[in-house]
Amino acid sequence: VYEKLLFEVSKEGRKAYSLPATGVPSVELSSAIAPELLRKEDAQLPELCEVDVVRHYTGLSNKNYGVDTGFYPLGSCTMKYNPKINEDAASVPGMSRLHPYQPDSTLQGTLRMMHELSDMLAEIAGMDSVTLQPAAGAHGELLGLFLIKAYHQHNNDFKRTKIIVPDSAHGTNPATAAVAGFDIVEIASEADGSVNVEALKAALSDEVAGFMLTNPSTLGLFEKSIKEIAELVHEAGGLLYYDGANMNAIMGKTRPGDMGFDVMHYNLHKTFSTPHGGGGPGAGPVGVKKFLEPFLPKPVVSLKDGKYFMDYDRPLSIGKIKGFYGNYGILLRAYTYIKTMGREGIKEVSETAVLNANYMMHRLKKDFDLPMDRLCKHEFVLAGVKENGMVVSTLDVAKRLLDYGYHPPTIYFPLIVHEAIMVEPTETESKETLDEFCDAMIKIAHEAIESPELLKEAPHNTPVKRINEAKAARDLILTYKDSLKG
Amino acid sequence: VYEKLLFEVSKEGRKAYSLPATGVPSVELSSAIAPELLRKEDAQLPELCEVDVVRHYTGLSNKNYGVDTGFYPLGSCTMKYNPKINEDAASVPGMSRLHPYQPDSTLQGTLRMMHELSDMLAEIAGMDSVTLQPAAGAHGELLGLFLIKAYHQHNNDFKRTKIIVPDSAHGTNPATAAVAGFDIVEIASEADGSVNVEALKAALSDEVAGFMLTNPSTLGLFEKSIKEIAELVHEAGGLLYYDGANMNAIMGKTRPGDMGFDVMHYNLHKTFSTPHGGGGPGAGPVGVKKFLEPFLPKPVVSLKDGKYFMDYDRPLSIGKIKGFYGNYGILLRAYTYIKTMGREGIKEVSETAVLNANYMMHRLKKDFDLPMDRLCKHEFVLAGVKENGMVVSTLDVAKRLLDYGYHPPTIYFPLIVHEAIMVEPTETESKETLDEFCDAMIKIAHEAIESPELLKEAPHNTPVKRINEAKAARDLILTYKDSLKG
Amino acid sequence: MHKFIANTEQDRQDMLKVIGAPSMESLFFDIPENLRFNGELNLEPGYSEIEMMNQLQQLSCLNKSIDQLVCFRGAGAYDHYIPTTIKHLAGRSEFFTAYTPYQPEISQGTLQVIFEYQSMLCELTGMDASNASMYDGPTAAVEAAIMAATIKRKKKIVVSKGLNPEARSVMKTYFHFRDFEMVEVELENGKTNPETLRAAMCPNCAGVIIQSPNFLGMVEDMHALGAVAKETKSIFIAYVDPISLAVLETPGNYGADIVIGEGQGLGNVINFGGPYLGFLATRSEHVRKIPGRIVGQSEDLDGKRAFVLTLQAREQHIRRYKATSNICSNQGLNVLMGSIYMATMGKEGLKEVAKQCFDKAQYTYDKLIATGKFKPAFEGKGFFKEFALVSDVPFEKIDQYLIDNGFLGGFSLAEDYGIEGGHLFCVTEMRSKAEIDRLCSMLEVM
Amino acid sequence: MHKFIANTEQDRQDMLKVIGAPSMESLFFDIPENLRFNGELNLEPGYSEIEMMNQLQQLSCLNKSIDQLVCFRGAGAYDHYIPTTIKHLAGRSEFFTAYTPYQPEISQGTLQVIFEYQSMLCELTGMDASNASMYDGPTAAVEAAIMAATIKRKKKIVVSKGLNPEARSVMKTYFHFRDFEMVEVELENGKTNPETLRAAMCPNCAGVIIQSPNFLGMVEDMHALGAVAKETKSIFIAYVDPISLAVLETPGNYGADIVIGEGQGLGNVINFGGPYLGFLATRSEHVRKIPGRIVGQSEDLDGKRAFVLTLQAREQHIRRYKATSNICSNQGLNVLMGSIYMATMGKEGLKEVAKQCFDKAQYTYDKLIATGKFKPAFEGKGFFKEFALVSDVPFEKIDQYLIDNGFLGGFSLAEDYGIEGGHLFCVTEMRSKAEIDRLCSMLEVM
Repeated sequence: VYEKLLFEVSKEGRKAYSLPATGVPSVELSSAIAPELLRKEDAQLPELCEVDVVRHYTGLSNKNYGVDTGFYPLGSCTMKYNPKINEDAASVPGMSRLHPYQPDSTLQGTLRMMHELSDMLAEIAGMDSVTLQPAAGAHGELLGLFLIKAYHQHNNDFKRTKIIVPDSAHGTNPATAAVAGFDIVEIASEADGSVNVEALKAALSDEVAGFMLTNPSTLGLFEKSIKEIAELVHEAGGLLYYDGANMNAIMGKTRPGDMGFDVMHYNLHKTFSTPHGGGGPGAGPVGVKKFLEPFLPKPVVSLKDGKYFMDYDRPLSIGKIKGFYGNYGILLRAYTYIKTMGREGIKEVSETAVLNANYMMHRLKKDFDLPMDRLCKHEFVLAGVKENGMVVSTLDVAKRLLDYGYHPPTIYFPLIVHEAIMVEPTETESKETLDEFCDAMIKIAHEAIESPELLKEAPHNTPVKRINEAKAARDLILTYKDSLKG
Repeated sequence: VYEKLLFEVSKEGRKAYSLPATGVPSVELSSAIAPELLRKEDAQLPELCEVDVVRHYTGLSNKNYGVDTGFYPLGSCTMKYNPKINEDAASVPGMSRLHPYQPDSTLQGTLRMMHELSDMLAEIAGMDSVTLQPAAGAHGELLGLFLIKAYHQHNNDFKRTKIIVPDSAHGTNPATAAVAGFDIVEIASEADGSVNVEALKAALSDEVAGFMLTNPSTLGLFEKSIKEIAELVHEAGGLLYYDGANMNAIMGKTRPGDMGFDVMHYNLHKTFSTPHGGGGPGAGPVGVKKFLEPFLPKPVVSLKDGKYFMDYDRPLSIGKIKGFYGNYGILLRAYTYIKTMGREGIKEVSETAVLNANYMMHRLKKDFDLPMDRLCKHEFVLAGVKENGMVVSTLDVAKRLLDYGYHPPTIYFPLIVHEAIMVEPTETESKETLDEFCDAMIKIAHEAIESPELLKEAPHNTPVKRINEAKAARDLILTYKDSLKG
Repeated sequence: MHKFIANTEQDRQDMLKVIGAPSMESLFFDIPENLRFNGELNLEPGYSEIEMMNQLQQLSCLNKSIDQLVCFRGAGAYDHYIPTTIKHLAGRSEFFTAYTPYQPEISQGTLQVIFEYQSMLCELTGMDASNASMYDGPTAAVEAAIMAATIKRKKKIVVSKGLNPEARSVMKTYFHFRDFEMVEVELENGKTNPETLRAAMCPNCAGVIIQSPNFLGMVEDMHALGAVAKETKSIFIAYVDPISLAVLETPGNYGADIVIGEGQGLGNVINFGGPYLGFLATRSEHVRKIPGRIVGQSEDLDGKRAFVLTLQAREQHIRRYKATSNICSNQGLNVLMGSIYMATMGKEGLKEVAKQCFDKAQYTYDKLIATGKFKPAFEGKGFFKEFALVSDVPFEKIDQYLIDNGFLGGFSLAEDYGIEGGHLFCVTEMRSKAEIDRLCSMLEVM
Repeated sequence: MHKFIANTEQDRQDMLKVIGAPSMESLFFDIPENLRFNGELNLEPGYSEIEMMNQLQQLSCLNKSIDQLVCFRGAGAYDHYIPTTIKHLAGRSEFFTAYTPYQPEISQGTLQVIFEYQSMLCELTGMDASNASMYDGPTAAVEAAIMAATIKRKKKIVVSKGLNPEARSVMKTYFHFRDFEMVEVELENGKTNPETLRAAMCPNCAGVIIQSPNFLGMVEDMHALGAVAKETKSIFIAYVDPISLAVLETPGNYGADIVIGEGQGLGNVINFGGPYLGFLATRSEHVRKIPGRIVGQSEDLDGKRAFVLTLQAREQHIRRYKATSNICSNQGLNVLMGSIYMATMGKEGLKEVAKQCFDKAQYTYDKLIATGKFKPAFEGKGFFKEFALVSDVPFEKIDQYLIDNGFLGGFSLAEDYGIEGGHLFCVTEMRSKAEIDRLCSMLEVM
């Protein structure tokens, strides 16, 4: 296993770059810029030759696990396979070597792509209009709440300072509401993760700006009362926000717009197959109903007389929420995905994602606690190994799965399920893969009883063993320089 | 570790491809082609979906070791780093999406590249003319011997049926001479691997067509008597062939053309940094002195009135030895390499390759037998671990190196050195890499004495352990179908 | 079945049997009937790979890329050199198909890359700690402003108009909804005057944001401006071009408390504006106030060096509405590309890039003025790689003329800075002398 | 120092000290002084990456690629569809920067790829064993001929003129120097007549090579031709298009002893003619006569399945001048690409490709004749993806007209087959109906 830091490979005088001779006269920096504004000591960047750089990152990649390595049933993250054609699409030079401030006349292909993508996303979710500007899901949420606020403010309704969030929600929901300047009202969910309608009623008032929800819920169950919820929220003068995290369950089967949601975000890096990139970049377009359209951020890609243009003439727009126009490279990938899946394929995605989840749930429920034993959607939540008397935790199960060559499911989320194990297989995995994973899970459940120490000490076969996270937070070694001090 | 065969992942009904609808009418094959000429049973190719294909080959790649993984000091193979820009060069669409039968007028860029590459190769080796047609080193050798034969035949000298080859030569030399229809005269080398001039004199006669040699020799030593040898061969009416395998030692320092060689091949996949591809493709251009030029294979890229063209009008040409014009994709990479290294860089390559080899030789000679302790060129040959009483073989040392994360050197070649270990570091490796490898070698030399079983049972950390090669040759399981029979 | 969907018809049947469901349809019976979507989505049938790549080629033909237009435009998005190593290494699928490194034992690749990125970013900026990246420069500016507001418990931020207009416009949106106040300080002769800044300061001010080199290309007097911020006990936030830091004084040395900026120039494709690489670094005392992910070094059970996400207690998935920010992703792939860039260019290479930018910008400036079509917008040549010129010829006329002749010229300064006929030119190391000369002679004969 | 050379000046000095050499120059003192090259090589100074990529772009602008010319030309090099998987997977550097798998413990990737390739190739051809590939189709033909000669201990090979002219010309060169004899059999109505073949046979004949579909696109009567070879106890060698084998009878079923051909169409870039993927497969009884590498399945010490190069005793590095061939490399990367192709297309995909080629060729044939510019060169439509037409208009005129209008038309049959005005058109699955229709209407109005 490769063990070095860049700085430990570095040696003075090595180089991995080559630049042409400038051709122009060399000018003293100090002839134009005051000496006190010039750097005195060189930044100690590493010095390597090309082969060092290549072996370093190749070696590091081998210590990583991606979807291309194997099964990644990480609940709520929709780790589906990322088609290779998406990457090819994103690297067509004429589509990517574009400056963001080129005149519209030189961008007709790109603007058309963006226009078309907005339309396709709107159609899939039953919304009226979509902006592509947000850079991530959380960013989309934030925009959504800005839009809700803008709408109320436009109606001179300034007392709506509260956002209702269920306690089963993703952490981003309350965090976003806070960043958007709202007060948060958290309502307890039913034991099955669904909205407690009575609690909602109690929370609703003329101070409520909106209610954030995902459907299916974070437990992977479809919110049956959604129509009633929408009516309640709307009657109270609030708007309903849809967190698109779980959209992979419903495409072509039901639409947030039809359920009564007013505003929503999409996670292109989940539902629409763009790679997660080890943490990003993602993209979080936001869809709205007609009445919110005037508030969308600037610019909007519009079409007039057969020409696409960046429309900045939007008097009610909330302004910009990101530099330029969104994570364009990601948009290109999602565009390619929707086009290659097509009408039928998009529906098949959700059907298969749900089939796979229900199949696994049935295979696993004998050996793991299944708090909600009923039809699930694209994911389901287990509550730890059955009858183990808490010797073995969900964390131990997860770490042991590493030894079997799998990325573990999401653990300890949602918070409302004890020892939660949240499994989302996605549609891209075959029955064989699901079966092999279930076999491993069941084997681990048996190991939990027969040899719990195997789990407690797991993982055994990974590049590093369990890591002392407390030490990291205590020592705070955040740079190579820090590490030299220690 | 990934363990499956494609056929074991396959399942009926899966697909990893997508094709457009034809758009044209479907025609019954049997309407045009006699039914007995149509296939009755489908070829049982595997059926997978895209994620299966991707994980399969990703998993297999992780069971391979390449130069990008680590140090690869494989003697006589010149496993230098393969610059990434070479790969980019080879995938410029306007340079690679070309049909070989396009008119010259649509190929001016490509023909110019080939013309320039020939000239650069000729300059580096001191030859007058270079053809790019041969697909590999052995193919270049074959062409070289064809040219020698054509030359003698052209002179109506039909009795020259013999080729002299030293016993230290690469196996391809005698094999090629046989394939070219020559009788082989093998002459014993001196103990230091150099040509036994007396033996050569004895072998020379008017039946000798030529003498094949590499310089530096396969022991990595410069053949001091090369001028005398050239004169002897030429006096006897023979031609002198240069095997370019060891050219990485001499670029910018001495030239085969100046030594008196008449014809030679280059290994673009060794000296000129094109990747070895797990066994190929390579490219083996052949350079000749002026008097052999008329015999070069057709077509020759020529320049007239500022236009490049494929010249087929070569009455003395031996004809073609390969479809089309050579391994063009490899040529593009080598062209890029020579251009990016440039005049100075090319010389520095050989200087550094020789420096690295001598440095390692000095570091290792205490613990390993060094039969020829003197200035070496780009590689050197050890004769096994010192004083081990043959408990531990060179094979054991090689296998143990795998545990330390290295590709072993070439072993048991050249044949004239007992328990040979042939080390070629190349210029792309740093002193640190050489030192770490030497440390491992020395540690293994100690292990050989202290715990020889560690070496006998090595490797311990590889995806598979030592493989039963005899069983493979006995069972002859050459296809998946065969494996099902067993 | 589709190539991205693994299960065959037979699999479906077998699985339904295990589940005990009569049909695929029945898996959706929990959706109330009136909510079921029974129609067909108004999308086209799926494209094959051949059709899809043709479609993209056709779209690209409707664009003119900067392979066709020699690019002298910057203004926040730069045509810098991208070493060949980046594509080959960042394209390794173990990196780009991985999730956030929540399982550190199988994510040491991603984690070490971030740790090294943090280390190099701190080297460049002279700060102590960096996060694992932000969406882009403008949103990093917002996060820095909020961070300052949190530290100082005040709601007002003073911003030089030298800050990228995109960043200011994004800040305005966020500030509006957060009830934060943003005060803009006018430029004088293309730079922020410390006296004018001082006049804008007030006790309620949490922080000051100054960009240097500023949007107009001028290197600001960061020592003097920082001193003003210090006097008023405000957080001094520097928005910088990381390439420039190879030759310009480190923010650490001129007293910046938080350093932010757009890292696209570090090996990231220009990509029509995204995804890019926002960065944010700060001093030790503020490390717990940093938004987003941070990687720390620790040890595994065997005492072996290992890396983990640390200080997660600040983050939204733990702290929920009390988090320092709602940001949840980082620009992982862009960090990777930026890191490979810095590792490839190294200490000397980055200096050489910066010096080439400077030399070529100086050369182009003189040459463009010599064409007779432009005069300087400001006094002095204290710029790094961008500079502003003014022409009497209408901007659109020059712009279209250059496009017709294969150039993407300067960025118009009319809208954001009210400089009619103002062009902001950018000259990176990518521009050869021949290209510069061609641009100038083209303008000369216009 | 150069970026591809690791050692610094300091390293050099340190290493020279260890060696005990006074200078770099002294490392070359073993070269006699009169042989030392003291001048400067007549090469340019090294190009930077930016300059190199610019140079390649400039060269490419002097070409017209088949992205600019819609390709209706085949004749041994084909514009078949290349699935996106190939580039991404074959580009993994553990594959392409590896050497020949002589250390099997760390080469199971390469070895298993070859084993699977052998398996799939045998499925397609109906043979028992395949080698790990040859340089290309033409050299595979030579190797097959030599193999037949070795098996039969005879020196004459009968070859149909339907065999690719490149292959025949390469064979002629080899045969000349080996004193082998090659007899060519004329075609009749575009095909090999079994009676004519029989007339060419003699007791001294080692083998017969027939290409089907032949160079002119026609599917040969391989049963009848094979029967002629059998009658005369000759080795029957079939030269086939692997794509066609998805729908055409397997060589195994019509009695071929050796099957060879060009595998470029299996996912390999057209690349101006190389590197390509020659293949060679045969029946069990001849396995020890196969040239080149072969991979076999075995076990490791733990009994785990593992793969190794086997039957190496045939090869040059062991057997030296008694080897079956001097071939030493295989086309490893091309094998990998071919394998990924077959794995991606699979059983159904390859059939679909073949059927699309057939349907589109049939359609184009009719349409081209309908333009009035062409008439059939031969009777019948028994072709697979290529067909010959004849025109009264001079070939060069049509060819240039099509190039000017963005098409690469048919291959001229004048030189190799004496058919003046003869065009060999090729239509693969890549050609859309729209492209075909455009070609035809273009010719119609010519």
